[in-house]
Amino acid sequence: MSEEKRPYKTDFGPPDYRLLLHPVIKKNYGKWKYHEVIRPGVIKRVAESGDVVYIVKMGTPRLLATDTIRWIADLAEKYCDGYLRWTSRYNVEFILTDESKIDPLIKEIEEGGFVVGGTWDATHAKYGITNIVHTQGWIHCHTPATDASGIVKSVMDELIDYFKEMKLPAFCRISLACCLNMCGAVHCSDIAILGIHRLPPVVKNEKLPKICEVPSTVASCPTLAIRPDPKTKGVQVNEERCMYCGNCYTMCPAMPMADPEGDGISLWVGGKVSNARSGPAFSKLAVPFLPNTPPRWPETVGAIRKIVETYAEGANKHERLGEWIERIGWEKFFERTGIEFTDKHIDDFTLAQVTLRNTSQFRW
Amino acid sequence: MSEEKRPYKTDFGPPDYRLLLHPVIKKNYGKWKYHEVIRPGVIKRVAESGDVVYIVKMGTPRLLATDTIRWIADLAEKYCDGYLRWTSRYNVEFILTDESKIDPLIKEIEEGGFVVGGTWDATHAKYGITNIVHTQGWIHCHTPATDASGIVKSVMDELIDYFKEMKLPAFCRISLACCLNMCGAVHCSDIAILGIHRLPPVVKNEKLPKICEVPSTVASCPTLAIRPDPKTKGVQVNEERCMYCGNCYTMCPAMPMADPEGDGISLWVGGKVSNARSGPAFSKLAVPFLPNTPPRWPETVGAIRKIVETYAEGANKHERLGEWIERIGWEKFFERTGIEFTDKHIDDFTLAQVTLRNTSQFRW
Amino acid sequence: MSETPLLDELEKGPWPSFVREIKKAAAKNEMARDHLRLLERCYKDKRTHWKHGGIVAVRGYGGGVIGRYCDLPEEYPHVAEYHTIRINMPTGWFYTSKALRDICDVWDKYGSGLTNFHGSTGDIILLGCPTKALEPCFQDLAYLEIPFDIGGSGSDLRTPTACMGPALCEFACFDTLDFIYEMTMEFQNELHRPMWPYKFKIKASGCPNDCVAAKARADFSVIGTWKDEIQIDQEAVKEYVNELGAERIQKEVVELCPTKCMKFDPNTKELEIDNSNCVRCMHCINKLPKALRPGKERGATILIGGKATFVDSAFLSWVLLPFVEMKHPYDYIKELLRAIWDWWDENGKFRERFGELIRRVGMWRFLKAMKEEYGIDIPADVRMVEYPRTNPFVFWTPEDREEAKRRWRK
Amino acid sequence: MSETPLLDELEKGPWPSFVREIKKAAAKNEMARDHLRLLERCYKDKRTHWKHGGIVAVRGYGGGVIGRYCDLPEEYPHVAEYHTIRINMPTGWFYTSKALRDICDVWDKYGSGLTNFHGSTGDIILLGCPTKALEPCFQDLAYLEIPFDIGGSGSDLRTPTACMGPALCEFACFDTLDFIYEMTMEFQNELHRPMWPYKFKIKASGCPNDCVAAKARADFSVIGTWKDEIQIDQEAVKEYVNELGAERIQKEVVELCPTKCMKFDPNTKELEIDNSNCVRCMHCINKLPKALRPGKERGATILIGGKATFVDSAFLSWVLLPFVEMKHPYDYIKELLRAIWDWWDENGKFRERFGELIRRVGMWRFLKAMKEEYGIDIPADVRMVEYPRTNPFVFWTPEDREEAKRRWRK
Ligand code: SRM
Ligand code: SRM
Ligand code: SRM
Ligand code: SRM
Ligand code: SF4
Ligand code: SF4
Ligand code: SF4
Ligand code: SF4
Ligand code: SF4
Ligand code: SF4
Ligand code: SF4
Ligand code: SF4
Repeated sequence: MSEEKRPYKTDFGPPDYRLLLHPVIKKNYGKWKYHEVIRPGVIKRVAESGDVVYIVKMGTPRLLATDTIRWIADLAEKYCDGYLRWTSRYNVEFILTDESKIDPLIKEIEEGGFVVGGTWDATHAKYGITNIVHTQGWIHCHTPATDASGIVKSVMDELIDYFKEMKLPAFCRISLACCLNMCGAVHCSDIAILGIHRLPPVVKNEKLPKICEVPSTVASCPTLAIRPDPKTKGVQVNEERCMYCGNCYTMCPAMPMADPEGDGISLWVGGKVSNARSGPAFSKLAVPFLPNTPPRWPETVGAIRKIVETYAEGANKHERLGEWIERIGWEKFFERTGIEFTDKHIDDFTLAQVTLRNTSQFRW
Repeated sequence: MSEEKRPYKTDFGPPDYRLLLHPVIKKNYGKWKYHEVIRPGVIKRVAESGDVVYIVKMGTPRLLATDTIRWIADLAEKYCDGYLRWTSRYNVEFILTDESKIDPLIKEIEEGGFVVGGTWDATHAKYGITNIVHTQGWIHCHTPATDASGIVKSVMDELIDYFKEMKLPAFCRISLACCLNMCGAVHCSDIAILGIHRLPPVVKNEKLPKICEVPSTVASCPTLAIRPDPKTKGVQVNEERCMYCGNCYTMCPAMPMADPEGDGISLWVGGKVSNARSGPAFSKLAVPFLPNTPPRWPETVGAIRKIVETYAEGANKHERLGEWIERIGWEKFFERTGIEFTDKHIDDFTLAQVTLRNTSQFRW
Repeated sequence: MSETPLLDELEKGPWPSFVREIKKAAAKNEMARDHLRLLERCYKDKRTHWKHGGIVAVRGYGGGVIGRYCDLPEEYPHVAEYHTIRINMPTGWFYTSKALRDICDVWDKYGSGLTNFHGSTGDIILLGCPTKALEPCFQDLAYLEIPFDIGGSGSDLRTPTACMGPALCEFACFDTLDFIYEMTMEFQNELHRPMWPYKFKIKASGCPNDCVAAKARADFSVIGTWKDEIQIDQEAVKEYVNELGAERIQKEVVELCPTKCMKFDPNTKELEIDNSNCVRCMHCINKLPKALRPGKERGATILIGGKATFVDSAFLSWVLLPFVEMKHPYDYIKELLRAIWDWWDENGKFRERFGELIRRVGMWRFLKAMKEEYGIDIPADVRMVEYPRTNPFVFWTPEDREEAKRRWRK
Repeated sequence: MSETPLLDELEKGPWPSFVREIKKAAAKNEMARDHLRLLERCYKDKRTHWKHGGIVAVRGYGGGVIGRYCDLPEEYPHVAEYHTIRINMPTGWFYTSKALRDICDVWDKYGSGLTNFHGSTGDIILLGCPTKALEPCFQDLAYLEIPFDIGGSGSDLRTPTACMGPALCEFACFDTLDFIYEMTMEFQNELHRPMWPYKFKIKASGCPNDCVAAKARADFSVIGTWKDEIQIDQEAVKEYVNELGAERIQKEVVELCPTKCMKFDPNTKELEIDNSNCVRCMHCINKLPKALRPGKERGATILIGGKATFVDSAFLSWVLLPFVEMKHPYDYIKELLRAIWDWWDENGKFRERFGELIRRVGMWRFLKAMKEEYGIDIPADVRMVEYPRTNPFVFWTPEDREEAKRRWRK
C-alpha cells in the first residue's frame, strides 16, 4: 500500500512475542529443567526434553547506532538462526543451539569492540557484575544533575574484570539515575549512583507567569518553600526550606536547577529487590556528594571501586552488600571504606524516626 | 516550730537517698559482684567484700492504704533493720542480711494477704512474670476508656503461678494504660493492655465556648476532624475522620469520649525496652477490641492467658515475645493464638509504609 | 584537533563506548552529528543543554513521545527539535534479526539513527526525531511486516514488562510473557491515552527473584510464587554434595535459609525442608537448581504501590494479594485493574501515584472501596503486613462497632 | 447486701487486692468511703465519673497537683474535690520505715489515706485531697524529719528517675542515683514551675538492660554502657560450664549473641569475645553474671525524644551522644539540658514534645543550633542512626557547598 493511501493504524500493540521465539524455546516453553553457567558470559540451559540452548551474554552501552544493531542482527543470523533477546539490563543474549559456535561468536563480539560476561553462578557462589541500569543524563533529558552514559562507561571500564569474570562472593547490582526522578529506579540497588542538585531553582519570573500556573507551581513544592510573588506575578523561593528536589522544575520550566558547581553525584548502598534470603530493601546514603568531573568522574569511579573492593573482601558467600553491612554494622562500613559520616546521612524526611537509632547497641 | 509560724518551704527537693540506704548497701555501694536468684522471689546479692544481702520481693496492688504501708514498715523493722525499697514495677524489696529471716518474713507476708515472687533467673533461663505497670483508670482519671486496677487484679489472679514460680522460658513484661495517653508507657511491652475509645467525642456546644478556646480545640485534632461551628460558636466533628484518640478531650472538657459500649480494651504484643540481644521495639496490635466487662474482664483475661501460654509453649530459651514472633512469623502468631487478623491491624498512620509487607516471603 | 576532545576520552577503555555509537551515526546523519557536538558542549559546561519539552504527540495518542528541544538551536540546528519515540518492545525483549533490521531502516529514514535498547521502563527508545517526522515514522513502523506500536508516557499506563519467564527460565511460576502481552493488548487505550492522575506501571516476574525489579518499579507488581512444597530431587542433591562437599551445602544453603527451616543430613546426603516455615525466598532453589524447584501449586503474589521518589519518597510495592492463580485470560486481574484505576481516578490528586493515594487514605479504605463499590472482596490478610500497627489510631466504622457488639453479646 | 457487689468480686483471688486497700482506708476515712462507692458506680456504669480537673496548685509551684472533681458531687460529696499530690520519691525508691510512717501520718491527717506506691513516672501519689488541704499537707511533709517535696506535672520537668544502680546491682556502669539526685536538685525550679511547650522527662538506667524503661519513657534517656572490653573471669566460666553444661553455654549464650562475636571452646571451657564486634547488648553478662562484667571504661549513652502517643505516635529515644563520661557534678549534661530546653522553648509549638520538634525540623538543625547558638559541638556519628537515609531530600547549606568546593578544588 502506498504511504499516502494506507489507513492510520493505532492500538495494534507490540508484536506477538510468540512470533519472535527461537523454535527450541517454543518447543520447550515452560519446560526448562535447570541451567548452568559454564563459563563467564555463557549459560547452558537444559530442558526436560533434553534439549539444550546456550546463551552468550554480551554487554552493550545501551545507546546503539542502527548500524550496530544491524551488526548484532548479522551475528544472530550467523550463529543463532536469527533469534536473540535483550535482558532487563541492556545486555544482548544470543541464543545458540550449537555449542561449537560459542567460541567463534565470542571472538566476533570481541573483535567488534564488545564484551561477553555479566553472568553469575549461584551454585558455585561466583558472581559477576552486570551492566548498569541507567538513564538519559546529558544525552536527552532537561533535568539531569549529572550525565548517565559517561559515568556508566567510566565505571564499567574500571569494573571490567568484574563483568568478564565471576569473582564476587555474591550478587551485586549497580544502577544510576541522573536526577531525583530516579528513572533508573536506583532506590533498591546494591550500589546506586544518583545525580543531585544542591542549589535552589533560579526563578525566571520574567517568563514564569506566561508559561506556568502559579498555583500548581506553588503546590509542587513538598517543603512549601515556594510562595506566590505578588510583585512579579511569579513566585519566590525560600532558600532555607529548599531541599533541591527539582519537583518545581518538573512542573515549571521557568525554575531551572542545573548548575555546574551545585550539581553532582551521591552514592547509595545496600538496596536489593529480590526476595532471596532477605526481603527487598532500599539503598542507603553512602557518599552525599561528589563533584561532576567529566569526562571520567574519577572521584565517583574511585569511590565505587573502593566500595566494591571492600565489600568483595569482607562479604560471606551469597551475602549481598546490604546483608554484609547488616552483619558488620554501619560503623564498620564507614570505617572500612573510609567514607566520612556527616549530618547529611541522618534522615530528616517523613520516615526519619524509623532510621534514628533507639538502642545503645554500638560497635567501637 | 508551730505550723503557723514556720516559713513556707519550697524547692528543697526529695530526701537525699544516701540517708535511706541500708548500711550494708552503703558499705558495698558500687561494689557488688554478682547475684543469684536462690528461689522465686528471693535474690542473693554478693559484694566484692564478701558481704551478702538477700532481697525478698513482694507483689503489691500499687494502690495502698496508709495502714498497709505501716504494716510494711513493721515488717521492714522486724526483718530488715528498717530498710526497704520499691521497684520500678510497684514491688517491695525487703533488704535482709540474715538468711534465716527469709522464711519467717515470707510467712508473714503471705499471712498478710500479699505474695512473694516476680523474680527471674537469667542464668538458668527461668523467668517469672512480675507486676503490671499500670495507671489510674476509674480510680482517678477523667479520660479512661477502661479501668486499670481491676484489670490488673484480674490478670494477675489468673497469672499468679507465673508470678510465684519462674516457669517462662524468657523475660515477659505486661503493662496497662487506660487511654491513648499511655501513662503506663505500654508502647514497648511484651504484652500491653490499652484502653481505647471507639466513638467520636460528644460535643457539648452549649458550654464549649465558655470553657474552651475554639482555635486550640480545633488545632488539637491530629486528623483535622474538628471545625469551628459558626452557629453555636462551638465546634463540629467530622465523624468519618475521627480516630477516637481523645486528644480533643484532653484539651477541652466539653468533648467527652467515655461510653460504656464504645469503650474497651485492645491488646498489643512484642515490644521490649532492654537492649539484650535485640534492640528496643514497639508493641504491635494483637487484639483490636475487647469489651469492658467489669468486674472481671473475662475476655481480656482469657486472651492474655492464651497469648502467654502459646508463647510459653513455643518460645526458645531467653526469647522474648517479640523475638519469638519474629522467628515464627506473624502468620503463625495469629494462627497459633487463634486471634483473627483484620483491617484494623493494618497501619494507616504516618509510618504505615514501613509496616506494609514488601516481599512475597510468606508462610502458608 | 578533534571537535570533541572530552568525549573522545570516553572512546577509550574496554567497555563498549556510547561515544563510538554516536560517532557511527554521526558519520551519516546530521542530527546525530549535532547531538555529538551538543553533548561535547554539555561536557564542557557541566550541564544539560536540553530544554523542558512541551507536549508533542502523534495523532490519536496522548503519550509515547517525549518532546525535547535544544536550548542553543542556532548553534546546533539539527537537534533544535529532538524528540524521543517510545516503542513498545516485544514482551520479554525477544527479537528476530528481521524485526530489528526493519526498525533500523525506518529509524534511519526519519530520525537520528540513535536508539536505546532499551529504556529503563523497557521500551525501545528512538532518540531524536523532529516533530514533523513523528507521525510518518510511527506509521512506517505500523506497516512493517512485524509492526511496532508506540509505548506509554504521561499520565497513562506505561509499557508493561515481563521477565523472560517460561521462555528460558526453569524458575517461572507462571507465564509472565502471556500475562504481560495479554494486559498490554487489553489495555491499549489506557496505554495510549493519558487520563489518570499520574503514570501507572505493571511489571511481572516469574518468581521471587524478581528479575524485572517489579516490586521496586511498578505500581502493580506481579511476582510468581507457590503455595505447596518445594520439589526435591534427592538424587540431584547427592550430586551437588559430591561436587560441592557437604560443608558447603550446610553453610551456603541450609544456614543461609532465612527461616532456618532446612536440615541436611551429611550421612544420607539428603535435604529436608519444613515447608510450613519456608517463606519461598528462592535462595536454596537458586543455589541448587537441578535438585530443587518451586512447588506445583503455582500462582503469583500481587503487590501494589511501588514507585520512585516523588513526592513522598520511593516506595516498594505492598502486598495486596498474597496468592492468586494466574490463568489466561486473567479476568480477575483485569477487573481488579479497572477497579483500581477507577478508584484512583476518583480519589487521587493531580500527580498522586496510586501508592501515595493509599498511603494518604489508608489501606483499609482502599479495601473497603474495592469491596463496597466494585464488588471485589479482598480480605485483610496478615501477609499484607510486615508487622501489625504500632500506633493506636484506629478508625472504627459504625458497622465495625455493630459487628463487635453482636459478637460480644452472644 | 453489700453496697459494692461488683468490687467485692475483686477482693477474691490470690493477688493482693486494691479493693481491700480502699476498704481499709474507708473504714476510717469518709473520702475513701465515698471513693469506694463512686468506684462501684463506675463499675456499674462502665465509665469514669471523674471530671476534667482545673488547674490546682500550691503556692509557689505551678505543677505537682492534679486537680480532680467528681461529676456526681451531690451523691458523693466527700470526693467532690479529690486531687492528687505527686510527691518526689527518694531517688531509687529507697526508704526507711520511719520515712514511710511519717508520710502516712501526714496523709491520714489531710487526705483519703490512699496512695500509689508509686506513680508510673515514679512519684509517690497521694490520692484524693480537698483543695484547701493541699498546702498544709505539703508544708507538713516539708517539715518532716526527712522532708518530702512535691514532684512534677504540667509543662515542666517531671520527677527524674533512676534504677537502683550501684546501690544493689553489679551491672551499673555509672552512679544512676547520684546523677538523678543531682539533676533533681539542680533543676528544682524547672521541676516546680511549668514554663515549657510541654512536659520533659529524664530517666537513667545503669546499664543497657534499662530497668526504668528510660528509652521508651523519657525525653532524655541516660543508659550506662562501656567502651572497652568485657571483663572475663575464665574460672567462673568454668564453674558455669560445670553447672550448666557446655551445650547450654553454646546454645544460650554464644548462639544468642546478636553479632555472633563470641566463641566457646568446650575443651578448654573458655569463652572468647571479639570485642570489636560486641554491641554491648548485655545478654551474655546477664546470663553469666559471675563470669562476665562490663568493661572498665564506663560511661553512658544519651538518647533523646522518647515519649508516648500524642500527637505523632509514640517514640523511642534516639541516640544523641553514643558515649559520655559520667562524672559528678555532670556539668556538661547540665549545660546540654539547659541548651536543649532553651532551643525547644524557642522553637517548639504548644504541646510539642522535644522529640516531635526534632522530628519536625530534622536532627541536623538541632545539632547545628547546639553548635552555633549554644557552643555545644556534637558531631554527626554513625551511631546516631540505625541506617543512613534512604531518600535523597538533603538540605545543603551555603557553608556545606563552600566546604565541598574547597575539598574538591585542592
Ligand atoms: C536475563 C535476566 C532476566 C530478563 O528477563 O532479562 C535474568 C536472568 C536470570 N536471573 Fe535474574 N535476571 C535478570 C535481572 C535480574 C534482576 C533485575 C535487575 O538486576 O535490575 C534481579 C533483581 C536484582 C536485585 O535483587 O537487586 C535479579 C535477581 C536474580 C536473583 C536473586 C539474587 C540474589 O541473591 O538476590 C537470581 C538468583 C540467582 O542468583 O541465581 C537470579 C537468577 C537468574 C537466572 C539464574 C534465572 C535462571 O534460572 O536462568 C538467570 C541468570 C543467568 C545468569 O547467570 O546470567 N536473578 N535478576 C536479567 C539479566 C540482567 C542482566 O543483563 O544481567
Ligand atoms: C528491681 C528492678 C530495678 C529497679 O530499680 O527497680 C530490676 C532489677 C533487676 N533487673 Fe531489670 N529490674 C527492674 C525492671 C526492669 C525493666 C523495666 C520494666 O519492666 O518496666 C526492664 C526492661 C523491660 C523490657 O525490656 O521490656 C528490665 C530489664 C532487665 C533485663 C533484660 C531482660 C531481657 O532479656 O530483655 C535484665 C537482664 C536479665 O534478665 O537478667 C534485667 C536484670 C535485672 C537484675 C537481674 C539486675 C541485677 O543484677 O540484679 C535485677 C533483677 C533481679 C530479679 O530477678 O528480680 N532487667 N528490668 C526492676 C524490677 C521491676 C519488678 O518489680 O519486677
Ligand atoms: C527514558 C527514561 C529513562 C531512560 O533513559 O531509560 C525516562 C525518562 C524520563 N522520565 Fe522517567 N524515564 C524512564 C523510566 C522511569 C522509571 C523506571 C521504570 O519505569 O522502571 C522510573 C521509576 C519508576 C517509577 O515510575 O516510579 C521513572 C520515574 C520518573 C519520574 C518520577 C515518578 C515518581 O512518581 O516519582 C519522573 C517525573 C515525572 O513523572 O514528572 C520521570 C520523568 C521522566 C522524563 C519524562 C522527564 C520529565 O520530568 O519530564 C524523562 C524524559 C527523558 C527524555 O528526554 O527522554 N520519570 N522513569 C525511561 C523510560 C524509557 C522507557 O519507556 O523504557
Ligand atoms: C498518675 C499517672 C498514671 C499513674 O497512675 O501512675 C499519670 C496520670 C495522668 N497523665 Fe500521664 N501519668 C503518669 C505517667 C505518665 C507516663 C509514664 C512515665 O512518665 O514514665 C507517660 C508516658 C511517657 C510520656 O511522658 O510520654 C504519660 C503520658 C501522658 C500523656 C501523653 C503525653 C504524650 O506526649 O503523648 C498525657 C496527656 C497530656 O499530657 O495532656 C498524660 C496525662 C495525664 C493526666 C494528667 C490526664 C490528663 O490528660 O490531664 C493523668 C492524671 C490522672 C490523675 O487523675 O491522677 N500522661 N503519663 C502517672 C504519673 C505519676 C507519677 O508522677 O509518678
Ligand atoms: S533520572 Fe531525571 S534527569 Fe535522568 S532521565 Fe530521568 S528525569 Fe531525566
Ligand atoms: S527544588 Fe524542591 S524544595 Fe526546592 S523549591 Fe523546588 S520543589 Fe521546593
Ligand atoms: S492512661 Fe489516660 S486514662 Fe489512664 S491515667 Fe493516663 S491519662 Fe488517665
Ligand atoms: S477524638 Fe481525636 S480524631 Fe476524634 S475529633 Fe477528637 S482529636 Fe480529632
Ligand atoms: S524472575 Fe524468576 S522466573 Fe523470571 S527470569 Fe528471574 S529467575 Fe526466572
Ligand atoms: S526457599 Fe528460602 S525459606 Fe524456603 S527453604 Fe529455601 S532457603 Fe529456606
Ligand atoms: S538497668 Fe542495669 S544497672 Fe540498673 S538495675 Fe537494671 S540491670 Fe542493674
Ligand atoms: S554483650 Fe551482647 S554483643 Fe557483646 S558479646 Fe555479649 S552477647 Fe555478644
